[in-house]
Amino acid sequence: MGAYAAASFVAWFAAAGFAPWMSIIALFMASVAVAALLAPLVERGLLRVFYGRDEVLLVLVTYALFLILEDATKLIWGANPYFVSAPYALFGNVQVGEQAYVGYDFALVVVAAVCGIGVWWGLNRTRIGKVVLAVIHSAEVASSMGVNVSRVYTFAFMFGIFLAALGGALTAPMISVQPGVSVSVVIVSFAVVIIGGLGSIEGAAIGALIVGLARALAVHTWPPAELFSIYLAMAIVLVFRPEGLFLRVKARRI
Amino acid sequence: MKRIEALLIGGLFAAGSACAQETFKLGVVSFLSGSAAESFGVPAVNGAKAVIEAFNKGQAPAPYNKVGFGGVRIEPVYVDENGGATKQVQELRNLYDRDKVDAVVGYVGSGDCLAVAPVAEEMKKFLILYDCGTPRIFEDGKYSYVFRTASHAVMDNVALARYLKARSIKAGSINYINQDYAWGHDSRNDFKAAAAQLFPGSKAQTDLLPKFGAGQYGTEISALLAQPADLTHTSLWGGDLQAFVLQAGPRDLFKRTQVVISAGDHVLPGLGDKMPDGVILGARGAYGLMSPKSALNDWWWKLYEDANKVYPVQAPYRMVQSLLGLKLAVEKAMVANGGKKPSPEQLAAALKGSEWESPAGRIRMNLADGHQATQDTAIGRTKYDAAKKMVTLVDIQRFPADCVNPPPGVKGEDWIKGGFAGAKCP
Amino acid sequence: MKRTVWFGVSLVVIFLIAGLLLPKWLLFLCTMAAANGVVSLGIVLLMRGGVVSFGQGLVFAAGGYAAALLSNKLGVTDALLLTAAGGAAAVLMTAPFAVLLARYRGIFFAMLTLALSMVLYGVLVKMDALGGSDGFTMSRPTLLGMKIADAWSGYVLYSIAVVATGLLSIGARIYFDSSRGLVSLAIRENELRVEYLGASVTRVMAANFLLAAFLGGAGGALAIMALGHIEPNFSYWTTSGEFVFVAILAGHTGVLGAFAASFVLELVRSFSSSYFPNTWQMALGIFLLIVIRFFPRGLGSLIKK
Amino acid sequence: MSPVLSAKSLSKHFDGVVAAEAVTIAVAAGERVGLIGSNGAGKTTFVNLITGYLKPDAGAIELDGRDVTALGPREIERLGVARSFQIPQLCAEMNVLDNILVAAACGGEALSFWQPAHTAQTRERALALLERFALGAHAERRVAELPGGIRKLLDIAMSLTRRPRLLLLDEPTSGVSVEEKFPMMETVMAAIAGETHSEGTAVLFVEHDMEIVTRYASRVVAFYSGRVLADGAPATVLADADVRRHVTGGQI
Repeated sequence: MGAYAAASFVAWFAAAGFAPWMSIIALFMASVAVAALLAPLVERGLLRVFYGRDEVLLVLVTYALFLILEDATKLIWGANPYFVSAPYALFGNVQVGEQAYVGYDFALVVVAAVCGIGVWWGLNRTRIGKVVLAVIHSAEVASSMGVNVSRVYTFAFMFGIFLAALGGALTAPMISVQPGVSVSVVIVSFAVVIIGGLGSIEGAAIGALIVGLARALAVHTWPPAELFSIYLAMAIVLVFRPEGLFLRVKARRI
Repeated sequence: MKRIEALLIGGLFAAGSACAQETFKLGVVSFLSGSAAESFGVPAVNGAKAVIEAFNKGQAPAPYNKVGFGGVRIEPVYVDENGGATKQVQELRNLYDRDKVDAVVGYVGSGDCLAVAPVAEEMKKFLILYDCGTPRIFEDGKYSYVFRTASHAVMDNVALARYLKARSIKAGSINYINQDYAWGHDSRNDFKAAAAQLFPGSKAQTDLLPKFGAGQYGTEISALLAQPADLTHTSLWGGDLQAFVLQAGPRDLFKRTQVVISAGDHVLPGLGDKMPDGVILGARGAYGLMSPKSALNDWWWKLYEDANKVYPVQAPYRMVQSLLGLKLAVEKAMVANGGKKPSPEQLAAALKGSEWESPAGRIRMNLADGHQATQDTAIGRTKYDAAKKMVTLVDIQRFPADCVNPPPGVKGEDWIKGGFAGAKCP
Repeated sequence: MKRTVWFGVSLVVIFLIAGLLLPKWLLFLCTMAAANGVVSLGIVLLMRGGVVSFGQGLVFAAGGYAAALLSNKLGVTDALLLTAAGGAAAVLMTAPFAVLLARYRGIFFAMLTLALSMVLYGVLVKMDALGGSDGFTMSRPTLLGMKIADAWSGYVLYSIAVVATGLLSIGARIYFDSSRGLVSLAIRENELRVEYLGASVTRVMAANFLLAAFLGGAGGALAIMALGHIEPNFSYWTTSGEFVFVAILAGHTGVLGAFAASFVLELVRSFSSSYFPNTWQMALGIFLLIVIRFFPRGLGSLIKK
Repeated sequence: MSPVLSAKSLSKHFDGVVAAEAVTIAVAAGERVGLIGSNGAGKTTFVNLITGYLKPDAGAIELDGRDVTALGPREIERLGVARSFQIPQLCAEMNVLDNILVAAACGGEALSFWQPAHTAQTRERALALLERFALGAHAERRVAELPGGIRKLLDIAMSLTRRPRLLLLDEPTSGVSVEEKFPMMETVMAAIAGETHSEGTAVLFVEHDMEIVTRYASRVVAFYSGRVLADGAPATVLADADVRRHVTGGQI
């Protein structure tokens, strides 16, 4: 959804005659638009009913949402491909040894790092962050202390959607945006979160690195394994750390 | 024609469809969603819609000018091929049993083709595979109700190798990047075997197999640039090929190696100036910019372009050639049985071993005992025409069917390894 | 227990008779519903122990490929034998993980099973000997040595599926009512106490996993015999996702719920693709949401209430 | 006859906190031992060590003369040690009768794949046990709907299904109203008497309420910061100066 929105926003910006570098702003605005539109609709309308229920139900609900959004994007944007090439050429090329790289890839790494640190800082170092963490730990206690839990849920979900849409928007310039791009992301995001351990930002960062490196390693050393390198990495981590790498210690129950 | 459904608690039973007046119900199955929709599915279905409408109005040029099929109006039923072979087998049974279609034309994915062919055979219903390329359909099995009106994928890579040989392009070392599924493996093996025949001593270097629908090729491009070869062969197509070109272009991969694409014409309209010049590519037949000059082709080109505002590429071409073949077969069968709608057996007998003209040249059903078509093909080089703001194909070389297709009864791979025995080339 | 057996057998007989009246496409749809239903029954069995497998495609594919290879390569073509062989193959393939998986709970159990099924998917796509990503076709099975005539193939495959899933369902019902079944339910609610009461939670969960694997493998064999073609997609996460959906829809109380839910899903899938060719995924998605929203306890609870 | 339970200089430390230090206690069949001590004195730790939930840093545990220090909760339970929980650990969605049937099944030999859990025989034996705990009327009720006291009783009843040789009750009367305390203990002690082995089950119960301890314990062990402060007849231990200062705080 983020990628498609980015395609439209960059096109509108270009049509309105903005300078090419403005297309980066278009990407961010596209993500905000998706978050603002989609998040309240989905969270209030649907997910609210399932809070506190078995988490497997939530996985199924999001799977159903995935099916619906897949066709929704097709109805809105049609089946033909979109190219969002303006931002891609903005950062020129970089010669590293005899390999030529596109500046955009490095910019992407920087943006990812900034987002990661930003979210970490937001959660652990600001008042709102503390409130969100409190709600995650136990909603009842937080609400008894006067926290409007439902608004925190909506805000947290919207921010999550914004980051996901931003991911789509930033990838859009590198690929041809068309039906079917979304399938591969689902499993990779599962793998990253599970390897990293639920609810831990450092975990997600490390998880993403592991998944990325596993894939790259497979491509360079043993190409046939590329297909299931991610799942192998996920299985191996789960075998040794059943709760993922960074999960918080659980209190003893008796 | 109204369709009645009663939703019972126990299950949903569809009453038979009452048809007001005699129509030829035609099932059309192709990708309407998923990653193959944009490149193969939707363009082919748009082509089918345009042609069927023209048939029903009797506006097609002779010898296809009768209304519908032999006077009988065509009623198409469109089904989405996305969802895996299991779903396609169920959908095919529903088409034949529930929707009572007289014939089905469809299937792009080779997995789907392999799955549905035996089902049509078991149900003794008429099926035309219009697009999938795996040679295994008729090499591993024998069918009397199943036909394929497009040549299989062996010819694309053979023609590619012959084009390089004819232009004596250096092929001392070759890198490969193909999608990690049957189509990718077969194309890589065919080209490797052909290269071994035509360029003895050429060395295969990096051999990459990214996941189907990967979309992110940063790592692969770095691997290709780490050991640049004279030639880089790929059978990537659709969104994956577009992403690969978008990511490899700025990194000068196309300048440091001669990239060769076995089925790449369908991405040209979309990529436009982002497609580098000098890339050698095929289109699995003489399609689009490489199609031969003919009245039929001009009519088809205008019909498709008016309806869809983009010129037709390989997918709609393969759909139209299958519908033209079907039309002639139906009309031939109706002549034989006194004007009645032909049974699957009569249709099969009429199509078997037949030949007909199509916008992409002559289609001859001369392989696999008259069930597998062969056709001419062509290879060209990309050149961006700034004036017309579109990518054109130059230095086009045509290859007659007999030069690039194995003779009847010989498996594709054995034919290549056997040094193209019996190939008749100009 | 006698009552369960009699009830089950009479139900099978009723379905066999009903099969004679159904149109061919509905017959095939019921056969697939039965084959997929028994895989979901395996997940229901696991859900009674408090875990949900998101990788049941692993055993579904294992059973299917085993049956297909036995039939094509070794000439074993008897349908009932292949069904049992499919189940056994699935058990053999998952045996090494059973004890390991028995220690996982909640989303981590789901994810590990998902990861394992996707590893199998990757391996199957890779193995050209097994037809790679296109898979391969399987000749029609025989029944007790007799070849099945074309005209009757639909009905015979339907009855094989009904008889096989009938027997497996009776077995499942007996297992649910057994003391081990009751202890599984107890583990679902308080595994600490069960361990304290002297039962090995890990061994019970491992046994549950292997039983579910057998059901899944048998389902895979039945499906491939009806379809005639097998491909790595059997083990893809979307296939496993549908099995879980059917299990959730069925609820963990009844055995019949799994087959009713599977039948409903097959119906919706088949009609949504012919009525909404462009948006069948959305139709399926909306249907899933409605069911999860209004039948949280699943169809089984409806019947039980 | 060798003691049912003998703990030899058990010690357990949690990063600095001394949970148990050189604890040596022997319990014979038929004894009723009350474990008293302020919160964090090491009572529950001692129970968790005996049942194998925690492994001691040093020392050994013997049941009927057999060293069980290394065994887990399940193996120890099979040797005839059962425990109830301070917070009742029950299966809330199931009814009372099913909870007892689960306890009976878990303790049995091998769990059968096809023997039905509900047979005339198993139901009758379970109902008998419930009657002894005055829970017969609640047999079909869902545990989630039961009041605290009833849940406590059920928790203890479940630990008695296997006729254990050693029964550990973790604060049986905590969370139970003052009027119900004594009737409950009467029921529990009567039930234990009815269910016991030939020589009688040894019972260890952790308790804060000194009236309960004095009435039902034949012997009292007082804990303070992981050590055994005093071990003897209830009257002498409660009169001991250290015990009054650290444990009872001059309550009596």
